[in-house]
Amino acid sequence: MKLTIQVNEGPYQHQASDSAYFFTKAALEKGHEIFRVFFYHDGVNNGTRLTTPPQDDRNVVSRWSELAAEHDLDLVICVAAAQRRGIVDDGEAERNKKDATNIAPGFRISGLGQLVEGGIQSDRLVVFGD
Amino acid sequence: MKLTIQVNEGPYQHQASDSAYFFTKAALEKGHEIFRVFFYHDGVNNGTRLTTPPQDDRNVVSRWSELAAEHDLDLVICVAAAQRRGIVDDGEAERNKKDATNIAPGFRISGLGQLVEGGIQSDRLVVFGD
Amino acid sequence: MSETKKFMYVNRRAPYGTIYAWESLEVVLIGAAFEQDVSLAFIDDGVYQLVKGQDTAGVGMKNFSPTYAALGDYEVTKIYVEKESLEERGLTLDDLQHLVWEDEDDDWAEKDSIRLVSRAELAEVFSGQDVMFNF
Amino acid sequence: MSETKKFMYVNRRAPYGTIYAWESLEVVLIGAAFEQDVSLAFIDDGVYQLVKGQDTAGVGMKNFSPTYAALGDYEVTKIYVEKESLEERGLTLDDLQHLVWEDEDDDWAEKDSIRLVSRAELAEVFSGQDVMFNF
Amino acid sequence: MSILHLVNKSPYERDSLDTAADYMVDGDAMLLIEDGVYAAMSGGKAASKISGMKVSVLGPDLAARGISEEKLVDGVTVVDYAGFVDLVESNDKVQSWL
Amino acid sequence: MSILHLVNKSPYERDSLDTAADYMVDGDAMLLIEDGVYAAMSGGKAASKISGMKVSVLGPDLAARGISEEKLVDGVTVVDYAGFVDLVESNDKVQSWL
Repeated sequence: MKLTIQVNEGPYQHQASDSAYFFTKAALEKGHEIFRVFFYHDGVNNGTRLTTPPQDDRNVVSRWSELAAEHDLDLVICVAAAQRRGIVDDGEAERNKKDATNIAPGFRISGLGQLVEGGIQSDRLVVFGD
Repeated sequence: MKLTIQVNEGPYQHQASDSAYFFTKAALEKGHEIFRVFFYHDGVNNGTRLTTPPQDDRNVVSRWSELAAEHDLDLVICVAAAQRRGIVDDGEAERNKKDATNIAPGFRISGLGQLVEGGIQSDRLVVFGD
Repeated sequence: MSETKKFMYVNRRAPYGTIYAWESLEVVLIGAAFEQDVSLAFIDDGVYQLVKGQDTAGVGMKNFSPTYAALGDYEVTKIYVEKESLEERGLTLDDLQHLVWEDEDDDWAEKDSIRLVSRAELAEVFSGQDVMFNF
Repeated sequence: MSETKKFMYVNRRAPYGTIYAWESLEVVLIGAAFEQDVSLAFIDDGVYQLVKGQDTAGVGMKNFSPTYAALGDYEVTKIYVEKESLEERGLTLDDLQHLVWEDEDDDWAEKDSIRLVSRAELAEVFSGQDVMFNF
Repeated sequence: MSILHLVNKSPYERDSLDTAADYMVDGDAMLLIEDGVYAAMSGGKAASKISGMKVSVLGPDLAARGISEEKLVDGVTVVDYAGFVDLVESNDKVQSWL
Repeated sequence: MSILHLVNKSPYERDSLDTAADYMVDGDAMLLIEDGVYAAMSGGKAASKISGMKVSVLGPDLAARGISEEKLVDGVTVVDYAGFVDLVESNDKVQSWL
């Protein structure tokens, strides 16, 4: 089956991103196709490379980056939600005159249409949040 | 009276930061002293200068920065919470080998002891969160 | 996969306390361009989103409630409001905005968008959907 | 202002679903260095924090529950657990960790840290506090 | 020493108002803010949870949600942010039921 | 078309389990994850809300919270993340009661 995953909360504060990660990993291991992982609301905060979690804790952000690299996942951060919360790539930095970027490897910023398309193109949409 | 304000949620997702801002402003207008505003949990995300909210919406981050400039407020971001969530100043960037910073003007990163000290030194602690 | 899907947006949160209501509406507006068969459901605290007379001047936030009245123009015409949730909160349809759409197949007659349904009826509507969006 | 204040940390959230429980504990540990008169209260879902036998291997998160047993070493010896919250959840003290501290004024005798109190009793304890920390 | 009990969540969504109400003792006060204000609407099932108690609501949060003051439970007082500050001052401490 | 109802919050803190349970119709299934798993503990007041329904719980979330499988309400099935994926596949769609 073809899946789109939606993540509504950032790393660490809520378990949502952890649950979504383990679900996505399990789906891949079973041979399912992940059409897209869409980060919405505070979920966009999963896409910052600036986190430094404690040594004895998991690294939520780099775990997503690594899973994306391994399985060629499409990790999409909602642009409107990202602008409100300060997740920036090169294009956004230029457009909004920001002096830094913080996006993590494997993530890209795009529009809400990517979520709607996920709903249309996938067999299932699974939403993780607060 | 002397007040310490604690903010537990980031900008936009929850009203907590808005409520804390208007409460702090009203306390200042009444002549009370704000000993400190302490940003904890996802509250640290109020301290990123990378946000670009829509033109027709308030700017939660710069509102805090401006209030701090006007009243010489001590806006403290918890370092442990900030590391988990990717809020970085020059010192943190150097210490954790990050290639960018995102802290907003008027905010500083420090330890949890600053919250405890707020509890000791202030007449009231008021907590805003989810 | 190219045929039209039935999209149901389920709204269960009050406005302003959290951003979910507003960012849900943003998906609905963007999604309208994709010409799917769209419905919205307001359950539990979600019914508060439609309460009329919202005035956000004092909290410094954008008042997005007028957007609901524009949904008809986006061809979003099926808005389910759950009766039990309204009643529990002491609300009636009169407390909510009057949402309408114009039916081009009926000489642009103005028709009500809101469908007041029981929990059991809405559960049946859910059964017939293809994709649930949750806010 | 230099005298000791009574600090009450109120914990109402379950562990792991959100980080509040763990980041609350981090404040308590740091705060111990300030030598205030510290108490912890576990109410509502907060009582789940103390349930024994937590094993987080399958969710990839750090198991912080052993830290509660170390609180005695930080001279945090007053841990209030609310009876009504336990009962509502079908829990008894036997389901929770056995938390103790050593009383240096009583030849280092090991004493229980957990005080099982009713909601009404805990409300009285709250009345006597100087500062409430809320998680 | 009196407590100002702060409730910011809808009584229909969360358990915080229930617990806060149980913890109110003589001399304490309660302030409803953000989505907490819904508890003060007469006609709602949650209204009974605060009847007879010393309860205030934050006016700007009421207005944002379209609740006119006539719809409030009898005895509930409306305050603005300045009144919120005064409540914090007139009670000895604040307990936020997050 | 069957729905998998996903509940991730404690039934003591939120209203989501109540609503999800009301929306279960014949053929639907429910999966409790994260803090939602507390609903499946026998002896708790919330246990009655799921009795007689087709309910699964996520094992890793149970273990994290120190709930042994003997403490579960009768008839509740324990699944791992792979089983979670299977539940998503075997139902026609997913409704997350956030």
